[in-house]
Amino acid sequence: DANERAFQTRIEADIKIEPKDWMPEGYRKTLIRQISQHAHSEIVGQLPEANWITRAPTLERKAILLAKVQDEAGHGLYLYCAAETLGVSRDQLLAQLHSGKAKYSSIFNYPTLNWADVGMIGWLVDGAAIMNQVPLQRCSYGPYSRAMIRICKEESFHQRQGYDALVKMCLHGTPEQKEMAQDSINRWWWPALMMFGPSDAQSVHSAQSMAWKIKINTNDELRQKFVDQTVPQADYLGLKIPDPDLKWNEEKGGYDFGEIDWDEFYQVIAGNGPCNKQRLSDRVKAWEDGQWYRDGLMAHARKKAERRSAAAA
Amino acid sequence: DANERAFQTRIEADIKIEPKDWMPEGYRKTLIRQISQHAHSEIVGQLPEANWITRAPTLERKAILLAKVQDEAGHGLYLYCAAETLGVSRDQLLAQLHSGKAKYSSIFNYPTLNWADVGMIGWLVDGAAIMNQVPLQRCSYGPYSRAMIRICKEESFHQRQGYDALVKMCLHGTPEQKEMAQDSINRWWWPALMMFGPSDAQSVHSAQSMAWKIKINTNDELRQKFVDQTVPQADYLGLKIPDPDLKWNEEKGGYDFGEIDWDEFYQVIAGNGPCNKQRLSDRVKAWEDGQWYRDGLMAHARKKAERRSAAAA
Amino acid sequence: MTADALCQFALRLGDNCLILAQRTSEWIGHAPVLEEDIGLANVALDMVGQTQLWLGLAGELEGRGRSADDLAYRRDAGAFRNLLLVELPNGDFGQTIMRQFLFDAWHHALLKGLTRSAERRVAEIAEKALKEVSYHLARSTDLVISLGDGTDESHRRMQAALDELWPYTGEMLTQDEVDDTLAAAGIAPALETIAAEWTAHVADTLDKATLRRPPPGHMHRGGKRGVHSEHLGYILAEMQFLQRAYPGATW
Amino acid sequence: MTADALCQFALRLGDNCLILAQRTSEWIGHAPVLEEDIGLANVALDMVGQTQLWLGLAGELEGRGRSADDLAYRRDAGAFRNLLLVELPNGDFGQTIMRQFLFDAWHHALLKGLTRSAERRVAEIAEKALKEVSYHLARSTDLVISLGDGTDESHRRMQAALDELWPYTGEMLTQDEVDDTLAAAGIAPALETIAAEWTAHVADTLDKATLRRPPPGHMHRGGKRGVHSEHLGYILAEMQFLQRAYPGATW
Repeated sequence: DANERAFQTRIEADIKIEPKDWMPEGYRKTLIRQISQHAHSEIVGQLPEANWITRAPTLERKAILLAKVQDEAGHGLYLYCAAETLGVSRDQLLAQLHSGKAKYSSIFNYPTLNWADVGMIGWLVDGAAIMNQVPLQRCSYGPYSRAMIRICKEESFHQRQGYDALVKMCLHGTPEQKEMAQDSINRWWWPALMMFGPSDAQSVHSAQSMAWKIKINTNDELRQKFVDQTVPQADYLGLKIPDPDLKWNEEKGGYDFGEIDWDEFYQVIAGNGPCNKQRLSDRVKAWEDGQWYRDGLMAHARKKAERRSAAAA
Repeated sequence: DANERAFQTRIEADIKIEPKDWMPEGYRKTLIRQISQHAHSEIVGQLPEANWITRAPTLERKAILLAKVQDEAGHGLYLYCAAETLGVSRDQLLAQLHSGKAKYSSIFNYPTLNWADVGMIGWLVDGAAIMNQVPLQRCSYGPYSRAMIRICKEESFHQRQGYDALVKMCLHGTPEQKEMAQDSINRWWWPALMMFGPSDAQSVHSAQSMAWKIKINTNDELRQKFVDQTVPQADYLGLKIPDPDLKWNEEKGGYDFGEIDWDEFYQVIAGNGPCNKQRLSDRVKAWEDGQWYRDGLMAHARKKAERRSAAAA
Repeated sequence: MTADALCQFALRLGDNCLILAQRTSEWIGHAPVLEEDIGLANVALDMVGQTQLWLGLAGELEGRGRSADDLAYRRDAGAFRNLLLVELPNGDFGQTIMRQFLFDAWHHALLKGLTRSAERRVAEIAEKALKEVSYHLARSTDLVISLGDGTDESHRRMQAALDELWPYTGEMLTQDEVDDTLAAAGIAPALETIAAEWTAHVADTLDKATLRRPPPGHMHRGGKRGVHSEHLGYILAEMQFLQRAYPGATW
Repeated sequence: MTADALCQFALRLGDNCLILAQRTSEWIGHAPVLEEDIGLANVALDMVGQTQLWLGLAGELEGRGRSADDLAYRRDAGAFRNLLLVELPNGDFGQTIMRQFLFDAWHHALLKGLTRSAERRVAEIAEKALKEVSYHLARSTDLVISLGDGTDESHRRMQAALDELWPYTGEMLTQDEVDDTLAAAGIAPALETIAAEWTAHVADTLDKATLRRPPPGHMHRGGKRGVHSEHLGYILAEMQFLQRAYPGATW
């Protein structure tokens, strides 16, 4: 088809696709799913982190965490806006999230159980997200690419602050703080690796997404890169990564690591993680409890508009 | 009237009036009000104390407080039962409490702000209550008199445990614990004195109640007795009673003490104490939220009865 | 190894009682009827007593000089060994009663088995606790039946409670290494036996209560080995405040 | 005497910001719209910054070597000096916004006055805070008007919130000895002036919001002198846990 060939030519020439451009239906649908999933992740991702705002151990850490969660909610906003350029409304996307139809990053189905988890999320979870997002700054869809650029700037800052919190605990901390950080990485390491998705062999839609340049690297590529980047950082912290098979491979110039528990991976995606039910019911409750508020604001906006027209008339 | 004269003769002969006996309507009404007010006090009185169960500083103190609150709820039960012998139902009495019509002891409209308050309530509040209740063991109405006997046994135990908790804090405690106890008595002393009601000069219905032997001593008599008994106990604890006019009066063989802030007294009775709204709304919420539970139990009881008759038939 | 396992086991039992007593205590003064303020206080009181016994034993076995109070008030969440079931929010009163029932049915069966423990201290504690827990079980069983077979609304709430809590019932019935070690040593009964008794009693009760047992599904775990839900941290912050704020004070 | 009064005053301002930031933070991730998760986080973040400034000043004046963090994390409830208004439970979102509005109207007027303080450190802090609080006030004023003059339900909820919180507005407008001392020293404005400005702005806003100002009545007091409600203890138990559980750790 001529449209499709022209479209693919633009992609290959690294010319951005913008909202008004023709695009294959599959491209549009895939992007809506991918962008909204990312947006939902920012929204739901507030919960495990906000869980420690009231208990942050210093005023400074409380401020840092408030700023981080605020940023992430903001990222959610950019992403919903980007998705809306593809012909879907935020309310529709939220309805999919609340009904359980739409997915969000599984990592947020794990509980934050101690203060080190807050730093750990910054270091590992944001770190893994960045690994995925940096290449997407070059993705083919203009609004998504620009949202990624804005987000990546802030995300690196968050990662550094998370790592800094762990440096404080691991290198300048008490024995209990070190234990807390070790307990934390014991729980978060494998779920962080799972953030990169199934192995390439199991990954169904990758080829088309890569051709459309809305996926830039394969799951396994990013996962390997993440491990190679992160292991030295863990060594610096003096934390032991909970993988007995982790080993430097001189030949490949990277780390060999153990097999992910794919059973746990699929269970969590299927809704059986420790926090799936709680996360979703918290978001649904916030939405339902807030109906009167949104209705109130809309009613007032209408009244104001009516008064303005009446005054003009 | 012959009935009234016979009734009054029994009273004066210290023969108990029982539910089936003739009694003046005023006697019945006054007793219902007095007994139900006492019952409501036990119920509402759970709240300031239950407020510290989850934060009790040792397992032993947690157990003691749970036992105390349980006892008080039990006292409420005895008293509602005693009131019901006068031809009113518990549900009717609760409806009066929840509507704000019926009163309960104002002391429970004050907040419990630190752990010493728990001991303070045992020592001063239960102490004041006992001062009132011990004579009532001899009151003229049988069911009320017998309820008072049961209650007094347990109440003295509670008072001793409260005082014991304060001995621990004041005589064997850290400076912070002593400060905590002093702060506590600064807030509870005057409200405890207010528990004895208005001064005799302002006390409207006392004469008739005393003739009927449902009030044995005057407000001021009991208040004086309480002060005389309690001041040495405070001295023993090393606590300073917040009354600059407190002074031993050799001539009367008791303490002179300062004027109660009657404005505060009447404000709290009128609903403007620190916790009035909260206490009432907590009780109303418990009642309303529990409607389905009570209905469920009743429905089941009916089903069981129906099945039994059906089986017998 | 057996001593370590027994210490873990005693912590588990003590922490179950402690955290469940905490949750239950939140209802005092707010229950649907006075009889329940009394009933719940009674159950909580029993559980605090059992906490003192089990954590006392754990402290002895641990040999670090920690008392029951030290263990209750000075450990952070990762060191607690209670089941996830007991730390969940109370929900409505139906969920609280359902939780109590599902726990009592296990607790009772386990304590019965423990009265025959090869370890004398365990058998003694179990003997004391069993009397109280037999009463707890009779009470919660009755309530589940009455509310399940009550009104449409009470039935609905009890069913919702059962569906909500069911995924948390697997943890107490599933034997792990600690349980293996103690069963092998004759100190604790094999959880298989307990599970069978639990299943039978629960099925019988649900039947009388006209409640539908949820289908088999995923079971949440982690509490027994210190991986809790996000709820426990808040429970402990409240519970431990005075001891942490006033270290060295006696009360 | 003036130094003591100023220390108390700084504690009051810092504690107001701290406790209100705590309460506000409870909404993050649970607000009615994403824009409010962001908006509330922003307000809370500003208030944490102001907490650091005011409690920092209080610590300096006190001269016992206590930092802002020491004051925030190591005092028990009786030593806190915040208004009762800010420690109340959040209620529904309408009550949270109404509380913020009633507080902002006072806070803004007070900070304006404080920029002219005879005490340089106070004027500097007030200058920084005023920018942020002007924005807070504009935001909360807008929201009160929009929700008051929105739907029947939003109107009802805002009126209920106003009625509920009104008895807690007297405390911030009533001058006590500390306020007297500082007004006399030109360090803080007379509360009469602040009260007049507050009353005017609140009346104007309620009018636009079609809300009915509650009749004069009893006003609750105590927070400014350390006699709080039963709520503050729980807020602190949660907030202070890590510092109390891990004394000597730096984060």
